[in-house]
Amino acid sequence: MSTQSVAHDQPHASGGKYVQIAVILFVLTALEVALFEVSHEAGPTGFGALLASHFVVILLALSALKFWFVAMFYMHLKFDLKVLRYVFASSLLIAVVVISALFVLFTYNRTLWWATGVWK
Amino acid sequence: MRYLHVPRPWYRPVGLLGALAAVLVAGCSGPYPQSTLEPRGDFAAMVDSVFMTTVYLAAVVFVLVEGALLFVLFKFRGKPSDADPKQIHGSTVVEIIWTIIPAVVLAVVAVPTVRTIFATAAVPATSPDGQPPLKVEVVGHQWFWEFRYPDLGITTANELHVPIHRTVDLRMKSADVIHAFWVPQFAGKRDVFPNRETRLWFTAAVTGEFPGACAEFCGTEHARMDFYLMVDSAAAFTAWVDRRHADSTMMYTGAPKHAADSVPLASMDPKVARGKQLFTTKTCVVCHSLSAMNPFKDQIGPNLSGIGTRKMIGAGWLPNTDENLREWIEHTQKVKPDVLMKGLPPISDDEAAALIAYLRTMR
Amino acid sequence: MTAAVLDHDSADAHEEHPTSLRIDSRKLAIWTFIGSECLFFAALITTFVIYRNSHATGPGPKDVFEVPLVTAGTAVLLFSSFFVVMALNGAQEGNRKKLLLWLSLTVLCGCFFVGMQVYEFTGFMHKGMGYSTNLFATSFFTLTGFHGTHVAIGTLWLGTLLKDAYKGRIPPNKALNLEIAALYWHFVDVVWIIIFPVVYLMSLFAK
Amino acid sequence: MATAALDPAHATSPKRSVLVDWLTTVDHKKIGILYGASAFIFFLIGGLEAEVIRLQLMKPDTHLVSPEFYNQLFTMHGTTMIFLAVMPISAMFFNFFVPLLIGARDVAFPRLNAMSFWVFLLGGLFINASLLMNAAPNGGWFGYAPLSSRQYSPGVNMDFWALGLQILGIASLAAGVNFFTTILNMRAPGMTLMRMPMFVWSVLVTQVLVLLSFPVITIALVMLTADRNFHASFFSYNVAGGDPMLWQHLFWVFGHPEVYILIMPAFGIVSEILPVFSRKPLFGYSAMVFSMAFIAFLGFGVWSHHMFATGMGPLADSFFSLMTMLIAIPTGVKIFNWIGTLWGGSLQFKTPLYFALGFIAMFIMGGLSGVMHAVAPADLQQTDSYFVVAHFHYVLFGGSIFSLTAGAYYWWPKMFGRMLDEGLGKVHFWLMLIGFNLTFFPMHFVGLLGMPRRIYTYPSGLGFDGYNMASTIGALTLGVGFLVFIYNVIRTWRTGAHAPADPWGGATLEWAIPSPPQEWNFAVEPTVTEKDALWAMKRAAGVKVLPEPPLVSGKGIHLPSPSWWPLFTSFGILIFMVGIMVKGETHGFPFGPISVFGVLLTAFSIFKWSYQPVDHPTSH
Ligand code: HEA
Ligand code: HEA
Ligand code: HEC
Ligand code: CUA
Ligand SMILES: [Cu+2]
Repeated sequence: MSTQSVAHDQPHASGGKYVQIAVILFVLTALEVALFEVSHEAGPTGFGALLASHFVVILLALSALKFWFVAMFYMHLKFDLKVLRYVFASSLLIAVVVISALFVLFTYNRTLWWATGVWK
Repeated sequence: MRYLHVPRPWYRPVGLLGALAAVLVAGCSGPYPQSTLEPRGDFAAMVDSVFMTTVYLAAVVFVLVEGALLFVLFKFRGKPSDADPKQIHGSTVVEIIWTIIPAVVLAVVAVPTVRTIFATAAVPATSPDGQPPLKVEVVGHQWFWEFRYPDLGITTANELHVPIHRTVDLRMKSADVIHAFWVPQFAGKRDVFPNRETRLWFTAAVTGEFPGACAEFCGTEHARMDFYLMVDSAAAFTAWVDRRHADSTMMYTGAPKHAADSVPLASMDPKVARGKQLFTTKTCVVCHSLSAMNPFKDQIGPNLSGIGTRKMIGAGWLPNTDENLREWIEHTQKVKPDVLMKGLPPISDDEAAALIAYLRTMR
Repeated sequence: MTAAVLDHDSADAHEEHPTSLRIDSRKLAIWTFIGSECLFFAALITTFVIYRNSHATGPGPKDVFEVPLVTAGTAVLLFSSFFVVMALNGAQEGNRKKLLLWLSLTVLCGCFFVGMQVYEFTGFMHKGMGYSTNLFATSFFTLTGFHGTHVAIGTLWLGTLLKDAYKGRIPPNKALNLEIAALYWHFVDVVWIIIFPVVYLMSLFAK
Repeated sequence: MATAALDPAHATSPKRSVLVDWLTTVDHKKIGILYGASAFIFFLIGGLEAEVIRLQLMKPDTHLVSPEFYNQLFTMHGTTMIFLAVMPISAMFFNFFVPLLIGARDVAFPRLNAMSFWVFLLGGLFINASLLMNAAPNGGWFGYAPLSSRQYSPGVNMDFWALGLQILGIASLAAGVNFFTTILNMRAPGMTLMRMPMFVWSVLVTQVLVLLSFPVITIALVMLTADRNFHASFFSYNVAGGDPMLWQHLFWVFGHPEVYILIMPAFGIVSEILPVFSRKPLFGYSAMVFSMAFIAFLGFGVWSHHMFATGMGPLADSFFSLMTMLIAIPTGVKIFNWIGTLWGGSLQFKTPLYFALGFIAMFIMGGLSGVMHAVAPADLQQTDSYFVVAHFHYVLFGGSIFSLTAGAYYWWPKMFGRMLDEGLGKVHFWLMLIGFNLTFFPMHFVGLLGMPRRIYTYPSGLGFDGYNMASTIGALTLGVGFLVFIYNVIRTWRTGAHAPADPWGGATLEWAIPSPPQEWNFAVEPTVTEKDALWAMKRAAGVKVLPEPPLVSGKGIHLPSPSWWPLFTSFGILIFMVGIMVKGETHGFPFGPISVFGVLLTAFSIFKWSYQPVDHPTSH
């Protein structure tokens, strides 16, 4: 059985590139942990506190970045067929929308209603 | 003063829905005490008005679209031998038109929808009668309703008394699974949850007795988890409240006025006295309180204050006759399988009669 | 179901009939499956986020989580992603040595990660956090357990491929067999990239 | 037939008994028929349950069945109709016709396809086995927690439900991957996406919905199973603060896309039938495609319209209200385009067209009541009343079932090589149209008059009596209608007219090959140059009907070989789930020996499967 159907000869990343990405990923993870340590220990003011107040956002951004690197390079989305990108991206989109909506519904649910006043 | 709703005739929407409907309705005569189409309070009236808007619009859409379909069927009937018709693949202009028209129709529906959502969301600060809203805590149980009036200090079950023109501020929860509180003529449904409080409100515009039901599937006897809403005149409501206060047993208040308990056992009608004893020996007292001012919350069974004169027993299901009450007490699981009133010692006809005599003194 | 069971139709296994998108159906399928998996983990992560503060009874995140251990696990998983990509590179070049080296490293990483989780979970049990101790625990175990199962399945899968590679059954024209497994593996890694900060770091951070 | 001797499958492959042949088949057409046959039987079971429901509700204060059994009846009715009837009947059409419509020899993964079927069948039998044990699921088709928790539902009833649905979910997800891949990757040369028959588009969109919504219910069911069997408390508030609302959200995040999973194939079928019987191409092809995609997309943002009564607050209510209304726009586009297709056509009133038109007419009504539900304040009065029951039967029966029936009449000749009787077909149609409206139209009224759903009986004096009587009479009429259909099938099975390759003047490729198709579908792979590929070919040849294609030898054509492993894998999955149920109540290690055996069997079968060679030439 020949499994290799018609090969599409797009450029793939090389070994060197993969090493680069590995380093980046590692650094980003280290950054996450460091960030965690710094903001965890942070006093009420100063740089640590600043970080702490944006901890969640920064962390989400960092992991999104890592996510992007793995998907684009290790999973070859950058080089592969567009369809694959659409398949993955649209699933992610729906997933993120659902997570966020549920999060909002659960977190603010009561506030939204009670905030309209008079319920006392 | 806020607008109070005047009931509209029940047949109004029917005319819209065509001949079939008329035929059906003719075959099914009223009255319709649980109808959503006869609002008797402000909340239901607001809901009804936005609903009627959609009914009218839907009727128009229905007639136009189904009409077009029928027209096509009769107009373009073909024979097998016919030559192929003109091959048309579409038209962008038409496509845009029939995207926009529904969008406009929906916008017309959307505005009153959102407005009504917000208008019904929060309880008004004052009632039309000038008083603050009447707070009632509703507790759904498998399979009956408990109503507590925190400001009046009383508890009752399966019969919700409210004064006319006083906004009722319902705070609801469940003792077990999810139920839904529904008195169609006054308000839409609201689910009651075991772990969170939900709210609903309405103001009654007429007095009378109105059936309500549990609308969320809640287990074996979901079908028979009904209740009655009793809208009293202001005076009647005050009298009812006084009665509840007075009718509490000695145990709790020390100063009962009306109940049999105020009479020493010896001077009581012997049948009633026997019933009073049986109420304890037959374990009724474990699950039921006869006092509206019962300090013990979360009892297993419904509060029986005033059971002697309630309209229904078995959660709005059986008329409160001696016969039904006897059946209920002797064969609960046959009358309403699976209810939590089980494991009682056997009760003879005699004993049941005594119990009933005693319960009848709870007015 | 994993792509291990995705077989081939005769019709597209033959040169005379190229597939419509000019890619192997198995590759499209694994991507489709991965897309679907996004929603699996979305539901799990949502549940965890909603319940992460529900630990009135029993230990909470601060009492049990050990960041260094999990950081090590995370690093291992990240590296394994790199390893498998190198292995694939080797397979595509027909470099059997390279393939075997990197692939065995990947499988090792997988084993290490699963081991890390088993160790972590036993530690939690010793700290009095069982599966049903509280909702934080339940949703934590369900989410990470599900992920761990994915890692375990991936490790098994890569293991069978390692065996194939060892027997010389992965020539360049069959590198796709590995590519598919690698895609799955990367996805499992990517999920961890989300879990690590969201589950560990942020829960520890919250009041 | 002279060419019968040429049939190489019989000439050369090793002789297998008929039973083994069907148990190991990987042929998409046979799998399609298996789906259809099992699903139709499940449909009859679900329909019979509905008839008992209707008899119980015919009059007030009836005691035909006990309250407990009534609850089992409607739960099983809803679950059966949705998961075991409409979805798999659609799957029958996917299986049989998607490869034919796109000019392929089979689906992308034939053995995975076989597995999907077996998993589905075993799951369906598993759920229905509960009826025999008198422990059928009794918590409603959306199994709201905490009623479905161990505390309030101590029997195995809801275990059957949760684990059964879990099994069915596996089948759907596997099929989802398979068909998504097949449609994107197995099209005949020239069959670009925008030349695909609309039915294929509808299948593609359906699979996207399956792939993105089923994982959510899978997780929800895992958590419910954990609650019931592993002492977790995701949804039971009393142990550790779990929230029943989470179940509702997760269920409907799945549940709403699910209802579009049920209707999309119906849209597709009607879009195939209308052009053929009006002899005019589909009006607004690309608008049809985009509206379907748009409906599917919006379908993921409206789930909370099932939860207006839970008190989510005015902002959430407004949001979900408006999102839901939006869906009416693309759906309207579809309706109008269908009418546009008929407009100016030469309508050939054959049975499939009857049912397709019935679909349009009824679906509009169901859609309009849907929009009334979308008006959140109004829905507070409608939700959990018979008005909802009316709405969803108008879309599910008036929509899905009408369309699937249309599809059955339309494609029957292709599937079985016999024409169904037209006269009986029309009798069936009228009985169904009248019976359907008589059953479900009064439910709008009785709902608005205050009748809650899921009640096993009601008192008289509320004005419900007459409407319920009408509904019951209607339901019996529906039953007779289906008896006529069954009679039609039996009568024409052997004596019906032989179907030519192209009995209706079809527009799509399946009509280019013999009825029923040979095992390898297309002896020569078709090349497509336009939409409505067959019409284009006929136009090019200057004929109305192409000459009957000869039966040919499939010498040298490679077909996937039969396999036992899909069946064994399915058994492994079933055994795993049964193990959870049987050993569900023990503490400690969650999975008992039965489950472990199930996992091992599954793993072993998959292992053998992935090393089994995939294809064999039809002759050597
Ligand atoms: C095939 C399945 C199917 C389909 C297609 C739909 C379609 C729709 N459904 Fe329905 N629905 C169900 C199956 C389905 N539904 C089921 C099973 C339930 C109950 C579940 C349960 O509780 O058990 C339910 C319940 C349900 C509810 C919750 C009710 C409640 O329990 O409180 C709501 C609320 O918004 C709703 C809305 C809609 C809407 C707006 C559409 C729209 O998609 C309809 C769009 C179509 C049209 C509008 C008609 C055609 C359009 C035109 C002719 C254009 C012009 C129209 C206008 C301008 C309005 N549905
Ligand atoms: C596709 C889905 C589908 C279909 C086709 C149907 C078809 C029918 N449904 Fe059902 N229904 C649901 C999906 C569906 N339903 C769902 C999801 C629910 C909600 C469940 C829940 O609340 O959890 C529901 C609930 C439901 C109820 C509400 C129960 C309650 O809330 O208490 C009722 C009541 O009348 C009902 C009736 C019917 C009837 C009479 C038919 C008829 O159309 C059936 C017609 C078919 C046949 C009759 C079978 C074929 C013929 C024979 C077997 C021959 C023998 C016939 C005779 C003996 C007469 N259904
Ligand atoms: C184990 C608990 C329990 C015991 C003991 C018990 N009951 Fe009940 N009772 C209930 C419950 C629960 C209900 C509500 C049943 C329902 O309608 O679902 C009820 C309902 C009733 C009702 C109907 C109330 C109404 O408004 O619908 C009456 C009357 C009643 N009980 C009388 C009695 C008498 C008399 C006894 C003793 C002989 C008794 N009960 C013993 C639990 C109990
Ligand atoms: Cu309580 Cu239904
Ligand atoms: Cu919906």
